[in-house]
Amino acid sequence: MFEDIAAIEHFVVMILLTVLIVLTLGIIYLKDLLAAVILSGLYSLVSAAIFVAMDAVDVAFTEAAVGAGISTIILLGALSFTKREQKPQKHNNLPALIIVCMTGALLIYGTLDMPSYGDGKSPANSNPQLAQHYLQKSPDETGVPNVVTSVLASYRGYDTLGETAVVFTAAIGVLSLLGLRRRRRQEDPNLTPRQRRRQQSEDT
Amino acid sequence: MYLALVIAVLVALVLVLTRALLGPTIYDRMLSVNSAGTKVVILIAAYGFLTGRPDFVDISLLYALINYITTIAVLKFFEYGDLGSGAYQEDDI
Amino acid sequence: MELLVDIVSGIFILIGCVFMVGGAVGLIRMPDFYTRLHAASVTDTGGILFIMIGLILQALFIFDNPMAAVKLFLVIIFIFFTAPTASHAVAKAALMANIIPQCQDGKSVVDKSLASIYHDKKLSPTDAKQQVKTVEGDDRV
Amino acid sequence: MEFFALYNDWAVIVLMMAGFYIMIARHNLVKKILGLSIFQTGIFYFYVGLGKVDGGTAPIFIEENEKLTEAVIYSNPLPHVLILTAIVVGVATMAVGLALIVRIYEKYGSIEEDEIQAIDEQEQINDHNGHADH
Repeated sequence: MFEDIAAIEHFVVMILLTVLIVLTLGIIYLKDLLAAVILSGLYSLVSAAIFVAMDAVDVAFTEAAVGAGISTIILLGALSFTKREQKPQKHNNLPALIIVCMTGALLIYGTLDMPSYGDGKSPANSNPQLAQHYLQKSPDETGVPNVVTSVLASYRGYDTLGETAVVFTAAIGVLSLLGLRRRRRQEDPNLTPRQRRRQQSEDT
Repeated sequence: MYLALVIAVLVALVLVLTRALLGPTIYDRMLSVNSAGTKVVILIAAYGFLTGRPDFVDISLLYALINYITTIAVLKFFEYGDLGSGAYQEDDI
Repeated sequence: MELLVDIVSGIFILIGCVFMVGGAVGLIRMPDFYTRLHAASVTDTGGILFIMIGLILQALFIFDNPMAAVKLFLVIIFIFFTAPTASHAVAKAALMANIIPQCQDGKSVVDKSLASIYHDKKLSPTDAKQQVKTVEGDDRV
Repeated sequence: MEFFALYNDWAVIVLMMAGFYIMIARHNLVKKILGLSIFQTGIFYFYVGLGKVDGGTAPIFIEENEKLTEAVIYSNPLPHVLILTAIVVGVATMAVGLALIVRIYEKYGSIEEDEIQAIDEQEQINDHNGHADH
């Protein structure tokens, strides 16, 4: 019974990762940036399902709210200020492809002596006693049943403070780059009369 | 039973993704993204039951809402070419 | 008792699976955008209703976890509000972008296209059809 | 089954390399940002996959036994914490990058890397000629 459940979990994660690879190929080949952004939103949705299948429910929550929600909307906003299509490229991509294949082959060679997926006795899970300490002492020391929350907010609270500083800095950077003033678009000859009327009514 | 449900959801997800990759118009892609979001909601709910701990159904609840917000944002971008415009004119039906 | 719950919820989940996979096959096989929209949106709403009813039965009687049942019920409510709204928005956006519903023989369903009324370009039906063809060939609309 | 034991690592490597390929071979700047985020998510799967234990559940204590018992196995919570931070920081960097792209589009009227380079070189030549006239 136990073996069966583990095999099913591995199977689900494998199928979902393959789906992600196919989606990535779609993002590479699509010329329309809006379609690529839509596919990347789908990518985030599927990736959060993978996090659930890997037992990382808090990560799945964050990925759903931040990855699928906010980043898609940020990308759409950036596209609404810039262009929608990607120009065809003249030069060949062969050197890039060779570099990527070589790096990938080296990395795959590096994985050959890695512990297999789901191995409870792998060095990452057993050797540093830190994770065991968190799992055993966290209810007594912090009183929070969710270990991820207790580590994030209590044991490694300064980490989270630093993360907040990074997000704050990024917000300041975006505001100073784009400004708070209302941006005015230049007149686009391809607009239909209806869209032009709408723009004029917005500007006034 | 849950295994059959999970496999059915995965099959449906793969079919929907095929439409998202093939889709001739961008509206087909949008439709299949919306549909795939529903499939992912079912997948997460069923996965909780499969592993015997159905406490994490909140995630699928969150998904149902996020999926809707994404769809509406993209469609607003289609119609107005902008996310911020609140102008809704009388010739809209 | 448990056997009865298992059988009833299994039947519900089976019906839901048939709806869902059928809708996905329809999304692949249907010829034009609006029929695909029909296949996807209707079966999504129906399928999630049946599957969630089956899971609610399981959560209440087998897992003894009423909180999960309440959450699943909320999922049903949200999907019932949001899925029809989203498909309506997709259909409206497509209509405003001049994608015209077509019969099987390729003729436009509406004589003077609704889309060209919405759109400020006043197209004749033949022009509109041509535009639909170019739209289907092109990746972008 | 032995063959598929490392499938996750290989899939992660393929994802990372696909993102890397987008970043170095595509000249569109928005595409580059998409490639960057794909690379990032590949690393997230690698980390979270390391912490997964077979037959374990999410590291949230089940209410009946607040203390850790032998009966329940929990997955390693440490990678989850690291990745939780990394996701938020990744979105922040993506927002800054997209803001830079919007500014570049306003200045140059293009988001293609080679066009921007051509415009820059043209401007440099013009500047040089202007100085030579003096």
